Order: sequence, then C-alpha cells, then structure tokens
Amino acid sequence: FKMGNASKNENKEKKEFTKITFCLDWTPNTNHTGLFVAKGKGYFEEEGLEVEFVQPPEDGALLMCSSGQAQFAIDAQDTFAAALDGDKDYGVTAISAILQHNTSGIISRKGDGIVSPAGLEGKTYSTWESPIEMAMIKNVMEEENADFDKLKLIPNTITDEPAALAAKQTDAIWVFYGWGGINADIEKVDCDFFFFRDINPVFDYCTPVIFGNNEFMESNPEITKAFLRACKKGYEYAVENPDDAADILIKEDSTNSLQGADKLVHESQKWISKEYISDAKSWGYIDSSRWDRFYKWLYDNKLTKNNLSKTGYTNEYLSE
Amino acid sequence: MTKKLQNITDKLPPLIALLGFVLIWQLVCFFKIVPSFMLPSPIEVVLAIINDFSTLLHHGKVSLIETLAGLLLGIILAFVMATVMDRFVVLDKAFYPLIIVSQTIPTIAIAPILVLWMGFGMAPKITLVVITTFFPITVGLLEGYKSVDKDSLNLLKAMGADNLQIFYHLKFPRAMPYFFAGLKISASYAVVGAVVSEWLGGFEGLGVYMTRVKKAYSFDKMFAVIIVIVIISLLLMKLVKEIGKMSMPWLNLAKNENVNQK
Amino acid sequence: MTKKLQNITDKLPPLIALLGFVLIWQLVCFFKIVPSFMLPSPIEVVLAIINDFSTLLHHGKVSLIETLAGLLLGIILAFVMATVMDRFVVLDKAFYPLIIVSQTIPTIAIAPILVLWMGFGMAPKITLVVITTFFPITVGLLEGYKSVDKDSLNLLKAMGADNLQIFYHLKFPRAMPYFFAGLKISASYAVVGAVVSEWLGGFEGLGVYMTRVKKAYSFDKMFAVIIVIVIISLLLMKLVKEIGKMSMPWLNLAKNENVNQK
Amino acid sequence: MILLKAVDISKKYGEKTIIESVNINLKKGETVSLLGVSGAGKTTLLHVLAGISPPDGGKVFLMEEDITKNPGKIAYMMQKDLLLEHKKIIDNVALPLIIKGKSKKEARKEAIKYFKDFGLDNTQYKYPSQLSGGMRQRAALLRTYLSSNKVALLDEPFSALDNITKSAIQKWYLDTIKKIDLSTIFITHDIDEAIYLSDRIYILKGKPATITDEIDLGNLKKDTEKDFNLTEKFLELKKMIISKLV
Amino acid sequence: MILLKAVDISKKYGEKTIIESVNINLKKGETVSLLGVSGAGKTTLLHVLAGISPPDGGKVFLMEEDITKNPGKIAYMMQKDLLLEHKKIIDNVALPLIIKGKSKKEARKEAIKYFKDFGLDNTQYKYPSQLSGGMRQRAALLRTYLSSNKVALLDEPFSALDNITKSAIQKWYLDTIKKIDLSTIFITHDIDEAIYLSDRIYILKGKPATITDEIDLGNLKKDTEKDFNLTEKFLELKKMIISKLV
Ligand SMILES: Nc1ncnc2c1ncn2[C@@H]1O[C@H](COP(=O)(O)OP(=O)(O)OP(=O)(O)O)[C@@H](O)[C@H]1O
Ligand SMILES: Nc1ncnc2c1ncn2[C@@H]1O[C@H](COP(=O)(O)OP(=O)(O)OP(=O)(O)O)[C@@H](O)[C@H]1O
Ligand SMILES: [Mg+2]
Ligand SMILES: [Mg+2]
Repeated sequence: FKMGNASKNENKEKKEFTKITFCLDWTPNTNHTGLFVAKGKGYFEEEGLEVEFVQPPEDGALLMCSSGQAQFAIDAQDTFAAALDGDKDYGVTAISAILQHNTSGIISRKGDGIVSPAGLEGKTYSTWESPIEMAMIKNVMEEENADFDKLKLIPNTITDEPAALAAKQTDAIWVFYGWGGINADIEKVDCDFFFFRDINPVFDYCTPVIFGNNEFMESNPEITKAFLRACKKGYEYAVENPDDAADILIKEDSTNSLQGADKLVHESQKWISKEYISDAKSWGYIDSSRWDRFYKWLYDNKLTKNNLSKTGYTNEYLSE
Repeated sequence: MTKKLQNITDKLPPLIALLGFVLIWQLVCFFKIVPSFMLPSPIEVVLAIINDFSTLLHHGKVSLIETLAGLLLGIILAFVMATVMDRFVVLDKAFYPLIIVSQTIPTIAIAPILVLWMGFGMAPKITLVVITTFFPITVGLLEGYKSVDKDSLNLLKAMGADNLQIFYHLKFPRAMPYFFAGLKISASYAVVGAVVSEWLGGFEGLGVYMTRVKKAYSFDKMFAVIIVIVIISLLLMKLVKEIGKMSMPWLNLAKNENVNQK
Repeated sequence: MTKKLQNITDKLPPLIALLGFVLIWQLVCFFKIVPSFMLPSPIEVVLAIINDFSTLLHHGKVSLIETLAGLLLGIILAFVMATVMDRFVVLDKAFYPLIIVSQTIPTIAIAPILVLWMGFGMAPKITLVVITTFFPITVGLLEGYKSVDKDSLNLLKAMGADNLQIFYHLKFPRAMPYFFAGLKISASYAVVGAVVSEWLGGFEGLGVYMTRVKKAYSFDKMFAVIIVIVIISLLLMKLVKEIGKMSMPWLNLAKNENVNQK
Repeated sequence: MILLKAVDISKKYGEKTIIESVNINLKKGETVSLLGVSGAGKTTLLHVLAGISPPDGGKVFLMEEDITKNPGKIAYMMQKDLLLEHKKIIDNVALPLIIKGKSKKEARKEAIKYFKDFGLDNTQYKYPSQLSGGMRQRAALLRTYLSSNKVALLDEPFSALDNITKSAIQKWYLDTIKKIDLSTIFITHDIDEAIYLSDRIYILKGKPATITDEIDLGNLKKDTEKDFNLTEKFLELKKMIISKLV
Repeated sequence: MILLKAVDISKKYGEKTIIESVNINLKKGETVSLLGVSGAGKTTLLHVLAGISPPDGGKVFLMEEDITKNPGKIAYMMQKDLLLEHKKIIDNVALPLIIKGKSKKEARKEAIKYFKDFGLDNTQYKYPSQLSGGMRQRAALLRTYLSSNKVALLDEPFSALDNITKSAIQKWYLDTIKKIDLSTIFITHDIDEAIYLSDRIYILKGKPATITDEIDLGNLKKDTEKDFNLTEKFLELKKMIISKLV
C-alpha cells in the first residue's frame, strides 16, 4: 500500500503529470459534476494533475482513501463519525464540502400522508440500520410527537426509489433530493418529500464531503491545493452552466452508467447547481459551526464515545 | 499408547502451523507493517469475540437455523432428485445439465432477486442455502448409485428382489459414503450461503451483523464474525463426519482390519 | 450411424428440458403470474442480450481475463502446494486443515478487504479467483498423488528411479484425471469468483455492470448478465473437458475398448 | 428326475451372438460343471438360467414350470463380490429370506441355525471384511442355501482361493452339498476341479459357444479314494478333457 | 557361478516378523521358484531382494557386490499392475532404459528391436488396455528383460491367466528365458507350475517364514518330454512337495 499511484508519470514527451486516484462514493451522479467538468475541461491538466475516478467497494470510499489506494475520496460527515470515533487513526481529513447543506430527506408516495415526520407513524421505512440514521429518524419523529416504535422497519435493498414506491415495496425511503427526488418527478411518480434539516437544524451537516489522505496531503500540500482549485473551478462552471455541465458529466463518465438518463441528469443538474455554493462564501468551504454542532449532537445522544466536535476537517487547502 | 501417540503426531503439525500463522499475523500488526485499521491483530479479534459474544451468539443462532433448515431441505431435495434421476435415465439426461448450469449462477446475483420475491424473512436465505447445498449432495448420490456394480445388482435380482428392495438393501447403503462426501462439501458451503444472503438483505444473522460492523469501520468485529463463520462451518463438517462414521460402521472396521490382515 | 443416433438421444432430453423450462418461464411472464418488474420474460432477456451485446462483450472480456489469470495462478499454486505437500507428509498434515479452513471463509467478506489491500486494479479480483479455485485443484491433485498404488511405485523403485522420475513417469500422469476433475469444478466457480469480487469493488467487468443495472432496476439486463456468466462458465468447463481428453488419450481408448473386450 | 432344463438357449450382446442353441439339464442331487476357456460365455449362460438376463431364444424350465426371465426361483452364487460389505454376516446370509418377505428378526432366527454346520460360529455379527477368504466362501454358500431353492448355480466358487487353501474348501463343499441335498451347476476353468467335484461335465466352446461335449463321471468313486487327483485314472480323464477343450 | 546370494534375511512389519534367517542363492542361467501358501511372505522376500524394502537383518549380494537396499540392479516383475496404463506399450517397455538416463528416442529405438521376438508386432503404439492378457504378460517380460540386468525376479507372473491360456504362455516363457539367457527367481503357489518351470524349488513356510526345503529338479528333462505334467514322475514329485508344504 505504497503511494505508488502518486508517483510521477514517466512519460517524457508530454508534460509530467501527477497521478491522482479519486474514489467516488457511488456511481457517477450530479454530486460529482464539478469533478467531471474539471476533468473534461482540462482544469486538472492545467494544474499538472492526471485524475482517475474509481468506485469503492460497498461503503468503502473512506477506507480506500485511508489505505492510500486513493488520495482523495467522497464520503459523508455522518458515516465519517464511526471512523473518527474509534481508537484507530484512519489518517483522513475532510477538506471540502461538495454541497453546502444536507439535501437528504424522506420520500414517500403522495397520498400516504408522510408530508412530515409525524406521518411516518404506522408506516414502513426501509433502513440501512445505521445507528445514526435511526437516531435521526427517531429525533425528527419525536420533534412532532410521533412514536418511533410504531414505525415498521425493513432492510433497505432499494436502488430505484420511485419504482420501489410505485411497487409498494415500502412507504418511506431516505434519499438525496437532488437525485432521488428529481428522479421521482421524471418517472412521474407523485411523491411527498421533507428535508431533515427543516425539522431539526442540527441535521444540516456536510454531505457529501471530499476527504484526503493525511500522509499524502502533508507531504504534498501544493498538489492538494491544486487539486481543490481545479475542483472548485469545475463546480463553479457547473453552477454557471448547468446544462453544459450535465452533458460533460454524461460524456466523461467512463462507466456509461448515465447513458439514457439524460433527462434525469439535466433536471437534477438544474436543481443541484444551486446547492454547490449556496450561501457559502465560496465553493467547498466547510462551515465549522454546523460540522461541530452535528458531532456534538451525536455525542450528546451517545452515538459516539467521544466528542468529535472540531475534529476531522480543515479548510486550509481551499483557496479563497 | 501408540494410538495416542499417533493422535498427537497427527494433530501437532496443523496446530503448529495454526499458531505460526497467528503469530506472524500478530507480529505484522505489532510492528505496524500493515496499518491497524486495515488488519486488526489477532488479540483484538479475540477481544472482539469476547466482548461481542452475546451479539455473535444471537446472530450466529439465526444463521445457524437458516443453514440447518437449508441443509435439511437441500438433502431432501437432493435425495428425491438423485433417486428419481437414477431410476429414470431420461430424467438424468434431461436435468443433469440443468443442475450444472444452476451451479454457475452467482449467488450474489440471485440473492437480491430472492429477497425481492420472498421478502425479508428466512425464506430467501434458506432457499439460497438449498441452492448452494443440494448440488454436491445430488452429484454424490448419483455417483454413489452408479457405483453399484452389476454383479451385486444381479445377485439381488437373482434372489428375486424388486426395485425397492434393491434400493434399500444395495443401492442406498452403497451410495452412503458418496452421500456423506457430498454432504461434507455442502456443509462447508452452507454457512457461507446463509451469510451471503443475509448480507444482501435481512435483519438478523451474521451476514447482517457483518455489514453493520463494516459500516462502523470495526474490522476487529468483522474478523470476529469471519472466525465465528469458520468455526460454525468446521463444527458442521465435523458433525457430518461423525454422523457418517456412525451410520457406516462397516467402513471403519474395514480400515482397522485391513492393517492387520493384508 | 448408431453413434450419431446415440448422440441425438443423449442431447435431446436436456434440450427438451431446457426448452420446457424457458417456455414455462415465458408463460409465467405472459400471464403476469409474477409482476414483470420482478421477473423479465425470456424474450426480454434475449433482447437485452442483443441490445447490450457490445457492453456485455466489453465487461465479459474483463471478467474473462481475471478468471483466466486467476485460474492459471490457482493451478500453479495448487500444483506447487499439492506436490510439496505430497512430498513432505508433515506439510500435508500441517496445511491441509488450514486449506479447508480457508474454504469456509465467505468470499463476500474478504473481497472488500482485498480491494482495500490491493487497490482498484485486477489484482484483488484475480486473488479472489485464485482463492476460490486453488482448493478443488489442490485436493484433486493430492488425491491423485495418493491414488498411486504401492505396486506401481515399487515397480519404478525397483528400476532404480529417483523421486523426480517417479513423479514424472508415474505420479503426475496418474494424478491427471483427478487434476482435471478438480479443475472442472474450479472452472465452474472461477467466473462467479471474478464476478463477486467485481461486484464488491471495481469499475469494469460483469460484476460491476451487474450492480449498475441492478441499481437501475433493469432486471432484464441483470438476467442477461447472469446468462452470459453461465455461458462463459459452461464454455470454460467444456474447454477443460476437451483439454483433459486430449491430455489423457489412454482414458478414452480404455472406454471404447472395454465395451468390445470385457 | 430332471430338476432344471434349458432348451435351445441363445443370447446376443448387441450384434454379437455369445451362446447359441445351448441345451442343458440337471437331475436331482447332481453336481454338474460347466467348463470353458475365459470369455466362452459361461457366466452369460448362468445369467440366463438364473433369469436375470433375458435370452434371445430358448426357454428355461424348473420341474415343469417355465422360469425364463423369472429370477428368484434358483439360487445363484455370483463369480465375485459375494457378500455385501455394508451388512453383517448374519444379515448377508439372511438376505434371501428378507427379500422373500420375512421380517429381519425372523430371518435372522432362521439363518442363525446353520452357522455351526457351515463352520461360521461367532462370525454372525462381524462384517465381511473381518472374515478370511475361506469363511467368506462358506458364508456365501450358506446364503445360497438359505434361498431355499432346490437348484443352485455357482460361478467359479473357488477361483479366488489359492491352490492350497482351495483343496480344503473343495472337500468341505462336497460333504456339505450332500448333507443339504442341493443340486448344482458350477462354472470352472480348472479341469482338476471339474473332475474332482462333478458328476457330469458340460464343455462350452466355440464362437458363438455351444455345448460341444458332455462327459459323465457318475461311476467314479472319487470321494472315497484318497488323493484321487494324483491317480492314473484321473490323469487319463484330464488328457481326454484337454483334447476336447482345445 | 552364483549370481545372486541372500544371506540371513529377516524382515518385520511393525512388531510382526514376517520372514527370518532366509538364505537363498541363484546360479547363472538357473530358474528357481519360491513356493508357499498365500501370506507366507514370498512377496516380502522378493521386495527385499529387489532392494525396494530394507531388511531388518541380512544382506543381498549380486556377484560379490552388496546390493542390500540398493534398487535398480535386479529386474523385478511385480505381482500385478504390470503396465502403466497411461503409457503406450513402446514407452512402457522402454521405461527401464529411460530411467537409466537414455533419451526417449534412443530408448524407443532400442526397445523396438525386440517386439518381434516377444510376439508383440504392431502393438508398439497401442495402450495397455488395448492388449489381451497374454500380450500384456509378454510386454511386461520384455520390459523386465530391457532393464538389462542378469537377474530377474518374477512375482506370480502367470496367476492372472486362466489355466488353459496359461500353459501356452508358460511354454513360450521357457523358450524365451533360454534364448535371452536370464537367471530368474519366480514366485508361485501353483505346484504344477513350480515343477514345470523351475530347476530348483525353495519352500517358504512358517510364522515367521523360513526356507524349510529346497528341491533340486535339475536332472529332470521336462521340456523335451511331451505332456510331462501328465506323467507319473510328475505325480510323485507333486505328492512329495505337497507333503512338505502342509
Ligand atoms: N454386458 C455385456 N455386454 C457386452 N458383451 C458382454 C457382456 N457381458 C459379457 N460379454 C461378452 O460375452 C462374452 C462371454 O462373456 P462371459 O462373461 O459369459 O464369459 P465367461 O465364460 O464367464 O468368462 P470368464 O471365465 O472370464 O468369467 C465375452 O466375449 C464378453 O466380452
Ligand atoms: N506393508 C505391509 N505392512 C504390514 N504387513 C504387511 C505388509 N505387506 C505384507 N504384510 C504382511 O506380511 C505377510 C506376508 O505378505 P506377502 O505379501 O509377502 O505374502 P505372499 O506370500 O506374497 O502372499 P500372496 O501369495 O497372497 O501374494 C502377510 O501376513 C501380510 O499381512
Ligand atoms: Mg465368467
Ligand atoms: Mg505375493
């Protein structure tokens, strides 16, 4: 597990590029648009970087970054807690927020009455059974005086949320609005949706987030900064040109998994482009107050052994 | 005395190999040749087993029930299929290729489909165990039935035995060693089958627990689960072996005697 | 003429069984006994294969390369292990139990760990194929070596043959049928091994494609992939069988002749 | 009185005719041997007589009854694999009774009576692999006897034994067969054995094979004479038979 | 001239002594047989002579050289499984040459010369399973010969054949052995065979087994006399040997 991938390219004819492996959190989607734009538009190249996007084993992006198989990876603040909380040093730090706000929430069939957490009572919810997820659902339900015990839980094996709802496999699913919510519109499945952050502001944590391998970043601070500069440029382009960016995403995705989903990508892009920077002073900035508040909540609710506030992130590699 | 000695010289080498393996593993961890989050040390794993014991027991029980139920159904299915296929050659010709095909389907691909069809209960898990286990048993039984020599068959025919009697007195006992050989292979795959299907959708069982601890980055617990799975598999194989020994007293005898006789 | 006839009566039943199976499947879909999103009809699956042909070919190639590389390494590993274990009884005693233990570890659990250790390339996939395939070959070879009777061994010793000559002239050829039997089993698991490891981390190969179409709820494509996997596995098994036949001319002869002789 | 009669038996395997127009008979109390080189078709003929292999022509009669293709009427001791390794001796021996519908308990009770007579004391609850070659032979013969048929067919009953152990068993066999009043046809390719044990010899020869000769030894008092097979009379007979065999 | 000499050989398996103080010798051109009941220890003794089984006491000399525990000096034809099924006849037969370091091509060239003499024309490129029993025997003997040792040990070379085919091969064997000038010790438990084929007979008997008798047949002109084994002289000898065996 050497940093083999980071070694200099031997090719003498061209400019020498630094190779970067970037581990995505999922199949390519509009969360990643800026990255693909940076690649497609040559922003990485301008910074002397050659970036390869890879996909992780199930839920493993962070670990791939820890192990040095990837220099950077995407994960979320909530799942990162488990890694921070143990007695082991995973050697990764959050260095940039892709979206400023948590855009996740619960989607349900229109007419079932799950317009807010109270409506979940007596319904079926597909869960990954992560403790934080459960605690959040419990919290938002209790905010509205609903009984969490009356929520029926089934394992989440769902990958196409609108279809699952339409087939009545389940009543409620956790989705990111920018993808799952938009997809429901596209598929013409009438749905209700609520954001967690609207019920309890503590849940407005950072997700998804770009992580970097500490060892790599400490020995290559300039490369790290250059990498984020290129990303930023990419996301800024996506904010300005959602349609064009969407096309670049589809084109640059070497896995071709978005082919045939043009409409979804474009619609999603239109919505999400507004979220990349949102109310922040610039793209990528991690709002420490929201970060710390969520981790404190975890600690207060005994979801972590340690108080993780003020740990695990830095804005120092971001350019102004 | 010599038998005891034999026993020791038989068991010593694997024990030493195992200890050596664990020792190297511990040293690799101790000198941080591999970072600790990538590979928990054996001590950590043992601690994880001790700390999580009741949880492991609970999930282990669920997986074990699925395994045993699947194995039992697999045996019944294999028995019926092999016996019918042995009786009617056409069916043998017709279904043997299909059975082989069924074994090249990745379980990881059908597990989610089974969950989709059968829900989140034990049914899809048991079904998956049946699918992974019936094959070695069926093949074993078929081979066993075919291993019966024409002369023995003629002997019973000459006595005027009907098909059922031939089956009971000759074919089935002759097929038993093959049956148990197949069953041993099945037993070694059965637990894994159950775990895979739980992994891909379920609420309880070692597979579910494994995804859970994996998400929590608890690799020590993850390894603990793997070790529990290995232990259950080995116990199951041992059980099959012992039942086999008990059901076929003539085989052990033959071995003991042959040393003295020939 | 009679041989041709035999060939037909051998191949007809499985063909009819297969067609019957597909027909029932189509009817189940046609009459919507199972909702179409849960089970694509055979026609849809065939269409999916045709439409996705180039994609399937691309991913299939990747999986096939991993499979073949893994199988080759598995053969080499198995050969070295079995030969060394056969030569030194202590090693046999020491490692045989460990090898069995290695088979009860769920691949689905170690695949992500392998990716973590070895990265995103083909290495972890090939390793997984090696792990799933070396076992049947090793066991086959060991059994084969052990199948050599004392008399043949003594015959060569009496000629003054050394260990290497005994291995070359006697042990290895005698072990070949066992080797190929093991290899056939390995071949049937190899593709699945590659697919599982891709499923759990990778960006090319049938396993990756499968997760992708599964996420898109394209069950017709999912089934198309399964069928491609089955076909590759069957072809691989067929290949092993043919190579086996070619490498052991004396076995086929024996069969033909025995009919006339005894 | 003729117990068993085979008329015009012929048998093919595939295109190949193995035996053709074979006529054979066996009188009550008689011991008849079937002599022929390896592959002549001796076993094939016995299979037909036992009813387990359908002939392509001809019929087999037991007394007056047609028993062609009707197994279970004649006891048959096969060329090898005499005992089922997975059954204890008592159950091996009692098998014909169980097949005929007796309960295991009854069958065992019936079988156990004969263990002493057949020199099988204390072997009841052993497995075949624990017995010596000679004992196995006797167990197989006891089983043949317990099928309680008047006629027994034996396929090379002694070929598995070495020449020296063989003569002891042959002697015992002659005595026993008389005691239990069995009429037998047995196969051998050992001329000495044929002369020593049988009242009559059929020679099976040719492709396809037929009975080419029948030699009556009824008037020889071989069992009374000591070392009969070392006498001149014996040698003459042997010479004669060899000349007919080749 | 004494070619092979075994002095005071004893051999145990585990706690059990199988043979004890066995002394044997073989002169040039001689054919000696080793007679004993099944399980006496005949094969055990031959294993020691061939050097593939270390004795617990005693030594084996070839000419004056000590060849105890030193295989490859004496040709040895085993009791069964004579030919390797996975090799063509030519390669089976040439195996001793290849083992001794010749190339496959050379070895084949050397071996092929003898196929005609041994009655094996046109079998070179066949596999053992395609040969009849008699041909297999001859191929095994040719292989034994090609190990180009002066002394050959044969363990029941004819026991697999039926009595009638056997005599033909035995005759051929006697002729051939003379032609190729081989000195042999062979095992049998068939008294007729021992008398017919050998110049001298050793009788191995007892538990543990020793050589209890040695019978010299050197002055019998058996091969010239037709049907020797049907003569009175033969019978007397046989009677004598039986009395010594039991
Ligand atoms: N099931 C069979 N199918 C085809 N041919 C057979 C079958 N059984 C026997 N034969 C052939 O029939 C011939 C006679 O065989 P059979 O076993 O009756 O001979 P045998 O006289 O009993 O010989 P042996 O003394 O070796 O037992 C042989 O040539 C054999 O190849
Ligand atoms: N490898 C062995 N281990 C233990 N005992 C053995 C071994 N080989 C032979 N024996 C025993 O040694 C005795 C002599 O066996 P051996 O094979 O030499 O007899 P034999 O005279 O050749 O008999 P046969 O005529 O049956 O070939 C037998 O009692 C046998 O059980
Ligand atoms: Mg026969
Ligand atoms: Mg022997």
